[in-house]
Amino acid sequence: MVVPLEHVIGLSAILFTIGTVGALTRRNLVVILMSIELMLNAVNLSLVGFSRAFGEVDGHVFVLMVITVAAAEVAVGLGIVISLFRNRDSVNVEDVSLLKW
Amino acid sequence: MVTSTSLVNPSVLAPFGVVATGSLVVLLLEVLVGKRQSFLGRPVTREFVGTLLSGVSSIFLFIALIVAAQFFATMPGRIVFDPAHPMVAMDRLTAFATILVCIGSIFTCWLASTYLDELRIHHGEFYALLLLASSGMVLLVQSVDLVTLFMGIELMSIPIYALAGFARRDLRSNESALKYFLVGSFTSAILLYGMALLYGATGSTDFVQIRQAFDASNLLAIAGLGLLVVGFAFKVAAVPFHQWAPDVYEGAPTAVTSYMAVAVKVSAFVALLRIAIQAFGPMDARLSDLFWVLSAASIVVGNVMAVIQENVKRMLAYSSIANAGYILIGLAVGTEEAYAAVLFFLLVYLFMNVGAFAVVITLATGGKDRDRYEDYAGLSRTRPTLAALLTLFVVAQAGLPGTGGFIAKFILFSAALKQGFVWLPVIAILGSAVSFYYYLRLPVLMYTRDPEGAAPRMETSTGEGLVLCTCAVAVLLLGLFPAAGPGFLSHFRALEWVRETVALLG
Amino acid sequence: MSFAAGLFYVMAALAVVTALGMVLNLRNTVAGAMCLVVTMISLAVIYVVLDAHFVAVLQIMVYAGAILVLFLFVVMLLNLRSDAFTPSRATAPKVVGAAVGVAVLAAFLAKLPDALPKVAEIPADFGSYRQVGLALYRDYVVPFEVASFLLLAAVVGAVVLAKRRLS
Amino acid sequence: MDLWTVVRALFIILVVVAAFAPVITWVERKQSAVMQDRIGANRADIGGITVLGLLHPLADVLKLITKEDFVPAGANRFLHALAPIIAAIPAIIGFAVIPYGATYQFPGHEPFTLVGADLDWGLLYIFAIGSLATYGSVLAGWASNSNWGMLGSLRASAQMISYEVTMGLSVVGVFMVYQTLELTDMAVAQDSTFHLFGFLETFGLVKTLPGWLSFAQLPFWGVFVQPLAFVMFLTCIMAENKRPPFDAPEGESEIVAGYFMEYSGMRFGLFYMSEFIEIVVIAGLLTALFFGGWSIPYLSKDELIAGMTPVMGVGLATALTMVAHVATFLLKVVIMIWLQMQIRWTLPRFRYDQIMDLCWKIILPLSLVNIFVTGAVILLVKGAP
Repeated sequence: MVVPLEHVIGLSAILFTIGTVGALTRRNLVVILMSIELMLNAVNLSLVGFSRAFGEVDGHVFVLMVITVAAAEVAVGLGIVISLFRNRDSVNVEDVSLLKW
Repeated sequence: MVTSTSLVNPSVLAPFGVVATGSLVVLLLEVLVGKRQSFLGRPVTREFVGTLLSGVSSIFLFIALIVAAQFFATMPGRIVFDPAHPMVAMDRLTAFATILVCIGSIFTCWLASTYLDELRIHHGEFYALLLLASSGMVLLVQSVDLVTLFMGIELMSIPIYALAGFARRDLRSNESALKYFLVGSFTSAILLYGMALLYGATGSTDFVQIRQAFDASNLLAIAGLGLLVVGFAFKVAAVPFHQWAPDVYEGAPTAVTSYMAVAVKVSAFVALLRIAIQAFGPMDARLSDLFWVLSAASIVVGNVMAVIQENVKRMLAYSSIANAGYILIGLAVGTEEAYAAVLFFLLVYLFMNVGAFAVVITLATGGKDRDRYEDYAGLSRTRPTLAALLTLFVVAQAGLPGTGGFIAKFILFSAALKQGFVWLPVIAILGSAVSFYYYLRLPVLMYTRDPEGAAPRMETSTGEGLVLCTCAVAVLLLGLFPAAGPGFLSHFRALEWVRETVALLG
Repeated sequence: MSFAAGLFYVMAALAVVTALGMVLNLRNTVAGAMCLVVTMISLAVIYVVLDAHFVAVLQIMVYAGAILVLFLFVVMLLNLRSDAFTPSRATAPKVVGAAVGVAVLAAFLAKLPDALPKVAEIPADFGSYRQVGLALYRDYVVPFEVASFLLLAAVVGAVVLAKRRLS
Repeated sequence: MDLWTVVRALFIILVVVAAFAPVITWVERKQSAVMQDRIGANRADIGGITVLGLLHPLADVLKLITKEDFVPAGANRFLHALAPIIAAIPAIIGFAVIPYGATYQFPGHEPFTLVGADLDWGLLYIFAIGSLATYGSVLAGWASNSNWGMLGSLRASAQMISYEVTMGLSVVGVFMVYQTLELTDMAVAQDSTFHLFGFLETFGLVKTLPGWLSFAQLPFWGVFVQPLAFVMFLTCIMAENKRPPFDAPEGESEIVAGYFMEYSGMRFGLFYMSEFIEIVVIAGLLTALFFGGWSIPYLSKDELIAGMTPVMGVGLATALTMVAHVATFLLKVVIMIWLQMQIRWTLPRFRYDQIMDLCWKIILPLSLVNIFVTGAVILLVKGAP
């Protein structure tokens, strides 16, 4: 392995934190979705790192599953955004206030 | 690493396969029948297609239920898909949970067919999505590997995101779907990070191997376990990860709400139970403390917040948060008896909660839910049977003796007391006392006030009637004869079943 | 430091910078999405450095090539110009939240090196599509099959939600 | 994998392919002229010398460079400038994994392969690179703050994503036949022949193939063993390139010029050029996947070298073989380029919904059928693994 494992996992933790903070603080729906994608990517990075450390491809298979799920989630999520947008001209979470947040 | 596939047991996947196949059949059937003028000698109308698909879906779910019951009756231990890479297992816990999930889904099918007509959103995709979500739940409760666990959660959640937004022209439904989706996918990411860290700490995704390699002093292992529990806490809406639940429950079509409140919760709790037992073995003290905090917070917040609600669906949402708190007591206690009590609680919870929602659904008319408290004023005059049934279901949720709710809480609290947990049962009993106020508010409204506002729907469809009857009978039966009743009821030994289920887990 | 290690650190820095760019960019959603594309691509390069070739290709094909195009598609379809978004108002709780996040992260990173597993030797074809494929179709055949139902659910769900007129 | 190899290869390919593109614009003009009974490009001259109009590309480049580089008001200047570059880069580096010759060993030297970068996931590399090409057209329309451009971008993104799916699925049959994703291996596998009536023997209809039937041999090329895959892949990859009949994203009679409407000068030139570079890449890819790459039909590499060795020795024989292979490859590429031109000037533009229907309702099911049938045949011929 060309770099120490802690750098890989550390990078993954940093990206995960950025994604989490983004998902919790941003109010633009599409950006929240992208932050969640970033979190999933951070998870993938640590799976790949651990997989490399163990010398087993289990982690790689897990990553494939995560990528599949991410694609499915994005399709449904953007469908929801579109259906919401059809009924109301906004994609700001703060404007989604019919039900209190 | 790569093993021969000659030893696999595909039969393990039978219930999942039946339900998943059902979704394909329903999808195709909708396309094929929807285009025709008449089918089986009847003119094809939207109502007819809806009823047909609802019937076909419940047939598939019923087959899955029978298969699971067969496993439950005959299964001595546990069989796994592939001994070298178990992935999914079939044991009594799986079979029990599969039965609950199937019952919940069948109820939803029956309730949906009239309700969707009333809301004018009757599309065949509803049943396909419902079956897909149910297949995800079945997979979730039989997962013994993090990968299948994750896939199960997602296969359960993704159709439900769409179902929550199924009333596409209704802004509240859109927003409900949106919130459920945002929280759900955020949760998935959290859960997944927990899984990745556990994989890093133990080198495996298989529960048994995780248990063998689990080292509670390892940072990765502890962080992974914590994130996993937080993820599940989101899924079951335990405080402080509950804020989404009332909004989502209120906005979603009520048939979907009842499905979310019941089936999702049952499968998530069973999966959590299996993780707690199988992957982390004898309950880790820290895990128990975590459950303790979640449980106490859920009971307090759920009950207090339910008091101030003006909408029945929101009230039921908070009450389901409180119920999640009660169930978490069992997980915090962590004895065999407590686990059995959890399963019994889930069984009762299924019937009394679906029953309450079924009444709300049966009242819906003119494209709208009747879910405000005022809508229930004087219901005993206009719909006396429904008023009586709703009274039964809320009384059961409050835990009055003679109903299943009482027995469930009783054995749960006594299991906790036996293990030396004093404060949790005390908090829970105080919480239940508070819950009397908001539960009994409904009967008081129904029986002491005059009807006001628009008249409710006056006829009950066959499906709704069936659900209401079944739930009422089950709630009473579980309350009066939890162990074994007289006559032919002697075959009905719910308490014994849940104890056997847990005893075989190990 | 070898070429590959250098590449890792360059790409790691790029990934962090663009991720921050995506989260902190308050005005332009498309620019945010493009930042995320760069994050994804740099992660793909990191995967190559970590001998996960197949995963790296799929990362680019699916994440960068399809998922984020979908994001752009929706942003454009809804015609979300930068002025469609008001910058968020209350900043204090967000700063506090971010600070808490950073603190947790720092605590985690400080303790991380002791917790990690030993790095094993790997076979020559580690992470090739053959090896991953065999694992996928033999050991992980159940989740693989489930994935097909998952995608079906996503297709049906997306159509139900977004199609203009349902039959 | 040696990353430097890739970098070096990319540089070579950048130079070579970029030099080819202008020539192909000339080919296109001449081809269309022939089909429409015109003379075609013939005016540009230097001191009266026109060289068949071959100077036109030079004039075009001069014109594009000297034109005003216009950025519309309200455009996002950064992304507007970036988009053409993003569009061009994937097209250029796509050629890196396409082998233009076999692996040769000269006496006393290490064996080497004539390919830019010998990756074991060669074809996936092309798909990955191709999927990034979408960004160029998507960003171009969005960044130029123009409604027509935006419409073009929307059409481009939907079309390209959709056809990526079917493009991948349509060649799965080819992977299955050759059991590899590596384009160099695929070319080697195609450097042989098969008995056209061999299936009679496989299924036990005859004991041994009679002599008159065993003469009927075909090269083991993708186009012969996976004809359906060839047709589908050709369709998909032409749709990916957004050229007629799949040019709805540009659709000049509907949405002016689509996503690159607000571009002028060399930035427009980059879009234009990347389309033509993609033609070359597509031709190379089709050659490698379906037409045996560098292989000469009925004359495998080993036979060729073995046949010439007694006359001129191993070294010269190998060198000649190498030259012959590269020439064969180039010839095939030229034919494939011609094929694309022919299709482009023969068919009218499809309507947008027809393009989508073709993708999802025809090619997708057909490619799945192709995969199942191929799998079944392989199982029958080779038995279970």
